[in-house]
Amino acid sequence: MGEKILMKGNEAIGEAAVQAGCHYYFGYPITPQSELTAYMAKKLLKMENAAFVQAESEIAAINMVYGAASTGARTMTSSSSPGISLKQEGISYIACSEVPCVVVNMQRGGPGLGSIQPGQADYFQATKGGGHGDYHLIVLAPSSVQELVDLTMDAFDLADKYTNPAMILGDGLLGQMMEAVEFKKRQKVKLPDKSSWALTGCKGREHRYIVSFDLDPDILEKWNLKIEKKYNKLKEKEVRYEAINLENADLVLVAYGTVARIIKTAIQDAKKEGLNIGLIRPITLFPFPEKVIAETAEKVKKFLTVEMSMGQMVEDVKLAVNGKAEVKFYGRAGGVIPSPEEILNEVKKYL
Amino acid sequence: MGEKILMKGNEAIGEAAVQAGCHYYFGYPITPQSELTAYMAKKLLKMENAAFVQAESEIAAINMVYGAASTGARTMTSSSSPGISLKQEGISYIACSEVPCVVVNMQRGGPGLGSIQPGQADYFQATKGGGHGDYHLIVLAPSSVQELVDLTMDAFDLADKYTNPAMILGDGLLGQMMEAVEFKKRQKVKLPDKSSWALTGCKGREHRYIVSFDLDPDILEKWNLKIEKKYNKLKEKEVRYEAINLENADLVLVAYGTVARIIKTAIQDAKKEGLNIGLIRPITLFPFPEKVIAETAEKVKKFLTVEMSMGQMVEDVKLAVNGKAEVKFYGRAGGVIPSPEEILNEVKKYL
Amino acid sequence: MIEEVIIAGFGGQGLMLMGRLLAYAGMLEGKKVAWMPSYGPEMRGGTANCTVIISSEEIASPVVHCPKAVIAMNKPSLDKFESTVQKDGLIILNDSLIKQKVKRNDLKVVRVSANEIANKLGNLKVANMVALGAYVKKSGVVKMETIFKVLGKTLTGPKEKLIDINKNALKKGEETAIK
Amino acid sequence: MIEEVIIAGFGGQGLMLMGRLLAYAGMLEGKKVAWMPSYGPEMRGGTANCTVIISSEEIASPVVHCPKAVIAMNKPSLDKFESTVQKDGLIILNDSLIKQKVKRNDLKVVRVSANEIANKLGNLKVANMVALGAYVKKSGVVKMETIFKVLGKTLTGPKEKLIDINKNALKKGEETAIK
Amino acid sequence: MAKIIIDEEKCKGCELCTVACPENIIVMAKHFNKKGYHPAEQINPEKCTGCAFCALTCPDLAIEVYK
Amino acid sequence: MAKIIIDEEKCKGCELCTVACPENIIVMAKHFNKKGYHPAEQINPEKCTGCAFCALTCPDLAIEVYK
Amino acid sequence: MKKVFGRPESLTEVPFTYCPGCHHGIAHRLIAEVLDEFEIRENTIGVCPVGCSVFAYLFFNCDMISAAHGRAPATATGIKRAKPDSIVFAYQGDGDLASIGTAEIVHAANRGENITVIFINNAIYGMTGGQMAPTTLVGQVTQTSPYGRDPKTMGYPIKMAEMLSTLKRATYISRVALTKPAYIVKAKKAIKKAFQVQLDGKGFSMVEILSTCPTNWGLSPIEANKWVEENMIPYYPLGEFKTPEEVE
Amino acid sequence: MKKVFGRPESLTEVPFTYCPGCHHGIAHRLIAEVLDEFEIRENTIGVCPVGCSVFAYLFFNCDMISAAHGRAPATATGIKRAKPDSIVFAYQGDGDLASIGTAEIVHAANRGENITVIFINNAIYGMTGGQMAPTTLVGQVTQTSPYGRDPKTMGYPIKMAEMLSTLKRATYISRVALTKPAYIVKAKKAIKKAFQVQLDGKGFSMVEILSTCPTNWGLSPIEANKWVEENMIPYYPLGEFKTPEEVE
Ligand SMILES: Cc1ncc(C[n+]2csc(CCOP(=O)(O)OP(=O)(O)O)c2C)c(N)n1
Ligand SMILES: Cc1ncc(C[n+]2csc(CCOP(=O)(O)OP(=O)(O)O)c2C)c(N)n1
Ligand code: SF4
Ligand code: SF4
Ligand code: SF4
Ligand code: SF4
Ligand code: SF4
Ligand code: SF4
Ligand SMILES: [Mg+2]
Ligand SMILES: [Mg+2]
Repeated sequence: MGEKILMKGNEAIGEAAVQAGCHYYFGYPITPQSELTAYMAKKLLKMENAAFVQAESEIAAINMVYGAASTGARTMTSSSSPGISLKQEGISYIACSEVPCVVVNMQRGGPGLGSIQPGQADYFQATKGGGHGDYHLIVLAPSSVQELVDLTMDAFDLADKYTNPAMILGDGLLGQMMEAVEFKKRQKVKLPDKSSWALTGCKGREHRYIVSFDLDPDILEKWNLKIEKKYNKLKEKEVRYEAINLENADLVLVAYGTVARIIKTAIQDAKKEGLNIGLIRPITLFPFPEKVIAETAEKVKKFLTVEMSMGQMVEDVKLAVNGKAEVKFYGRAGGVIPSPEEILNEVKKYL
Repeated sequence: MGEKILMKGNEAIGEAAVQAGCHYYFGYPITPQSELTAYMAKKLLKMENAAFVQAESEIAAINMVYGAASTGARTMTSSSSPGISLKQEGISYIACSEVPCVVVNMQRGGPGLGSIQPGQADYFQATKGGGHGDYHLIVLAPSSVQELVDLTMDAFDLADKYTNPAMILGDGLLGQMMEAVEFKKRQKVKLPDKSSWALTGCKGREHRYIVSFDLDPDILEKWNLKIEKKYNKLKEKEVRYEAINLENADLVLVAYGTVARIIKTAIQDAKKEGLNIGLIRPITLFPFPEKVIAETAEKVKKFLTVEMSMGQMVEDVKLAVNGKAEVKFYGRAGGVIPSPEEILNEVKKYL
Repeated sequence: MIEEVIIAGFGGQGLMLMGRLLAYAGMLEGKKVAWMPSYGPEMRGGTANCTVIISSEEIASPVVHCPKAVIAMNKPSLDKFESTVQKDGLIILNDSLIKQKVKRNDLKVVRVSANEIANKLGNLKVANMVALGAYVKKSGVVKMETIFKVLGKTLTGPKEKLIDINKNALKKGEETAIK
Repeated sequence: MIEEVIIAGFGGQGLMLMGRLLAYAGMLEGKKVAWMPSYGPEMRGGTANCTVIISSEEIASPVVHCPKAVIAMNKPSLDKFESTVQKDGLIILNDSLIKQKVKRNDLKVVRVSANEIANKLGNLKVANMVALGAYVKKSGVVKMETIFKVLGKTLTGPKEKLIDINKNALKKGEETAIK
Repeated sequence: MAKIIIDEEKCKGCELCTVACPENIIVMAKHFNKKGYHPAEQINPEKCTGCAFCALTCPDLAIEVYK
Repeated sequence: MAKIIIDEEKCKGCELCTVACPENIIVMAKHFNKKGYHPAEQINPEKCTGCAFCALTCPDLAIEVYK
Repeated sequence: MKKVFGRPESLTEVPFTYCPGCHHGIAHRLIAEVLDEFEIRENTIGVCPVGCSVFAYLFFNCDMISAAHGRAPATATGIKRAKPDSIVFAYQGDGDLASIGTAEIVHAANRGENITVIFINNAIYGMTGGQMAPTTLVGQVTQTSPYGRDPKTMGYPIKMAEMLSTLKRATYISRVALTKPAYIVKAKKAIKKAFQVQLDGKGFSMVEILSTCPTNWGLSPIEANKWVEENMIPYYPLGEFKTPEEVE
Repeated sequence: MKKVFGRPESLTEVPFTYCPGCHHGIAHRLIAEVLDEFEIRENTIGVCPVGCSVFAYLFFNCDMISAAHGRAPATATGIKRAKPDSIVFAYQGDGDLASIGTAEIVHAANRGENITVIFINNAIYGMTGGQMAPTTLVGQVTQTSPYGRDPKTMGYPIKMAEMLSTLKRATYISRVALTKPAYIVKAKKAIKKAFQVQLDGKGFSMVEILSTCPTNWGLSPIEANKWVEENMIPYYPLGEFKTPEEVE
């Protein structure tokens, strides 16, 4: 390894997952992520102690993941917007049962069947819980093919560490584009051992079970409080973001994934015109980097959130800013990708 | 009509729907809303020009609704938390296609299979869009059996008026309890005629179609903008809430549905102790009554949001308050119902 | 005036019907009423209960943690609810199935041999009405006539022939409450 | 230095491969590269395109609205992209399928009879390499040798025998670019 | 010579064993168990063949058979 | 006496009609149509029987038949 | 001379977006001809699937709705229940009908919904670029069976016509092909019969059409036709599996 | 004297939560006895459904997981693929398996997943209080067929064993009843055969068990048994529909 190879985003996720020890994949084809499913087929179908199953549906896929992951195996499924909606019940079950796994959503334009062009309108679904009940996914938002690789590997570690499903929230553009990537050797992180909960057959111990319900609401409430603790720990320990010249910025842009990349061009162009624009790029969408935004809001009084949506993450930005600064929004919907020029024009409106 | 009858909440919804002209129901049983499905069976199976179908699943049910409602007929489906999660893809399709219909969610404790006791943890799913893409449901939150009746009828009118799916967000307690209700004569509201979009066969006109996608993102974006307009109009015209002694309240509670009822007892008890507590009870969760909350925040500096969840609506409260006042949260999860006493104790903590 | 009663026992003892008749009667007497069942598989075999609130004011919280009265149709119900009754409250208990004493001594207690009485009347199923009769009499929350009226409206068609035995059961319960 | 090129034509004209070879070559020459296809059913029959960015800096936005160069393999592509090319930019066009003139006069234009040349070489499929050869020569974005090296790494196994004809096609394209 | 033991508290009074027993020596008791059911009880045990039909049919494993 | 009309621009050059025609009088043209396909064209039309096999097989309704 | 073969009125003028030689186009034309012949175009509501035929609403000159992937039978059920007097058909691919939509097709058939389903079995997921379908043949190489479909882990190609024929209220079920004029004529007859069953209110009808996907099979249209005849038809026998006569 | 009949080790001490006379209890015991006899308890992972048997994880003394409604076959697939050396069974009701879970059971069977499914057909949705199941008999009154199941709008009771038997990789499929000792003995043989198929790695096996729901049928347990024999067995013939021999 170590040497650079040219890879499509979707395939890079697949290779990263396999290298992270994910040898069980259950999925159903959908544009713009099908190359990932195909890659896993190519890899896993000729591996020992591995399984690739093209499930009959996204629902079957997430419930296969539930089963496989319950044995302690690293397991993944992937889809795009409409397919992810179908997984919501299953995701709620898995989160409630505290079973670690990784779900990839390469978002496309929506709602409905939408378009197959890139989108970011599944933010609410991913971060607030598109499924029923109180739960959260660990949500990672890559913005380059290299980051797809690194964050996919991190996703498995985080899922295991917090026994919680993790989601890679990408988009069609990241999935379809090719960039040079490197599969770096990673130092082993110490992870909790799964033998305390995994279903392995009860030889030499009491039988155990993995369930997501209890008719006694008091017990179910205790579960909720237990899970809540994990989320607080995540907020405390695992927040990640990229910050670019926040010092005496005239305005700070907040954006994730593909849009953040486009914004970097806008920021360069702005510099040429003598404008000092900052960027906060959340890398973890849950936990959300609210602290850095709150702190920045003490100094910078103008925020502009840019998304490929009608305005979703902007609510978390506002919650973090909490009235201390002005928070504007600019979005493109339905699969349209904003250009650096239009973003820069938008910025100028508020300066 | 006009005379009072004793009715179970779930059955009251059914009777209200039938009286509102909803003669097409597609559903799948789930506790604690099964009485509604059963009621529709009893009524519709012996009506002319009506249909009751027990669908093979919640997914089939919502897609049957999509078909029936596309012909212009008033159509309803109902379920509870896990079943509603399964409907998310379909709901996103229907919202994108701008087809009016009513979806009932009698929430239970979650996540996962959860419990069958009442819950309010599907707020995010209902109001932010549990499905993929940018869309919203019109979300109504009744807090008595009588209101179940009135809001169910309103839901059909609002859905037709805005060609948008509407949701009744109740809970197991409201569905299971019996209260005296009255089916008031309602004056006819003027509603847009459906002949401009309904699928009725193309006799004497161009063929037409109902779809939820376009490969051209620019067109899809236009749809999104069109839908956005409706949402803004909803926010302007259709916000509903109940406000109780906000004048010089020491603290204002914000709660909806069942919890708001319980709070009324707490407020009475508080009065006895000389405490002046206010209540804002959102009746429309989308559109959310942000204006009244913002205005109240100018005067009252303490807010406490109470939910049967780990904290969901509280985010919308904070967004409305926007830093102008302190917003606390108290919640019970997993199907536990808070008592007036514990709520009052919580209130006292902040006085 | 506000009266709350929790009616508890085995599923199949006709608890829900007791509660519905009571709520219905309250409504006919122009009161605000709420009926709240416990629901779900717990009813399968195990114990079930329902809460009835009858009030002259709007009913705010339909959930009652400390009722004025409890009708305990079996032992587990007494064990579960005795402690929740308000001070100086009322307990109607079915001593056909409950042998032990009520521990609290602030409570008014009426012991009704509901099963035996019902058996004598020729139908074990009306044990619930015996207990209900005792409660209605002792609490005075609604008039017995109103309950009779409600019975008439509820037991219709094939069930009509059951009205008399139910009335008798209610009356017998009434009597035990007087003694 | 940053070079952006959009390669457009019919699906099936081997556009994606052209782009990939180019990006691969750029990478081997130590540049930052990004390759971005158009995707989806539009490729079915209709026109398709891909974008390649080769830069000495980090590549920020992978989306290019105004490229330095366009390789138009058919008429619809020219119609669609002519206007987007940067001022004084470059257009390579396949005049086997494009008869009309380029309207803008600020652009460098190279007309290549890709299909005819490919036919002469004995395989219509290498028309794409003819055009690529012309572009690589004219733009100088990467060395032709690097492209050759990449060909070797890409066409392996059964496809190996295709290397020569592809090289010849690239060379022929190079020549037309010189003229 | 065989015998059965019926666990009264496990019994739910479904009566299935009474019809399953070829010797008709299982009947329902008059009294209630803690769950509120009339439990099954065996009459003239000497007739018991230990065929275990009762136990086979018992949904709640309330019956053990000895031989 | 029959004839067919092939709409060049509708044709996608799939060649299915060429094998469907019992008279083998449909071939592919050398030139490209606007879509970039070699369209089908009829040779010695006098041989055409109007059997419409070509039209039946054409997935893109590029062929009309007259009789 | 008068036109003896032309474009049916039940098709719009919009050119198909299908690949050269793709059978979707032929199937569309046959349905349209049947709608014309029964003169029901103006009273018909069609349901298109998610798949290459997702654009069918642009092609059919009658009211149309585009269902969610696999749910066309449910959506068609809703339409038919709300407008029993209209003619309702669903058009589905094999991924749509035989994979994600299994529950919906089985139960629409079992309920005996009075609708007509046209089932395009091309042994592949066409729109998404050639993944394995439940109908993909043993050994067939696809994006998700890169070493060929292995029955040990992926099972055998599912025969939907046969499976659905076990359901009592499935009134008319047949399988046809489109690889030569004779087959095409038969196929049209079957489609006509299916709609006749619906017109007679006799319940559920389905025609499974063996189709080609030259693009994802990596074959020329002519080779693709040959592949259907040599590989698909032997495994998927043509003919009628259920006819109204058999149903009391 | 020694104990000739007692509680199998593969059941915990937790008393069943089922209604008096409910067959779920008998079915549980038979499975447990088979696990004991094969001595596979410690290597078995069971999947319980959503339904009255949702609590099965408390009753079976082996590792268990509670699947989402209808998805037990998918969850079982995941487990078996990740731990091929373990024994995996799914326990499902008729609403779970034959309605919402139709796609999952059909495709698990079609893939020939090497798992065993125990299918409790009691012609009703028990847990939710007695709604119509796909298996509810014609004319049967339920919460959602208050005037009796009408085949014209609700179709006929679906015969899953027969339908799944059309799938090649469904290796062992049989239907049994539990209304009398003789049947119960047969039922156990069938369950044992099904697990044997899995132990031999021969693919998918399923035993459909005709069961009672006295509570929602409104019958006494004894009447319920009679109802099964007089109404269900005539429509749902007992026997083996598919045996390993028939599969090459
Ligand atoms: C819920 C959902 N899952 C997956 C997809 C992606 N998808 C689009 S079409 C298709 C299958 C197409 O195959 P088929 O049904 O056989 O139709 P064909 O294109 O072969 O005619 C899939 C999986 C989707 N749009 N929605
Ligand atoms: C997604 C979802 N839908 C519906 C339900 C409600 N529900 C619980 S059990 C059940 C069906 C039970 O019937 P069956 O599968 O026949 O099992 P039985 O209780 O009869 O043994 C249903 C619909 C649920 N829990 N989850
Ligand atoms: S063992 Fe046989 S004989 Fe003895 S009680 Fe049981 S069934 Fe009757
Ligand atoms: S079968 Fe079992 S539960 Fe039923 S009565 Fe007999 S001993 Fe009791
Ligand atoms: S009509 Fe018949 S003969 Fe004429 S061209 Fe077509 S196929 Fe050939
Ligand atoms: S069949 Fe139609 S599309 Fe194909 S070549 Fe002939 S005319 Fe052209
Ligand atoms: S991909 Fe296949 S099925 Fe789709 S249009 Fe092209 S040939 Fe037809
Ligand atoms: S409801 Fe029916 S199935 Fe459920 S436990 Fe009771 S008897 Fe058994
Ligand atoms: Mg297909
Ligand atoms: Mg059942």
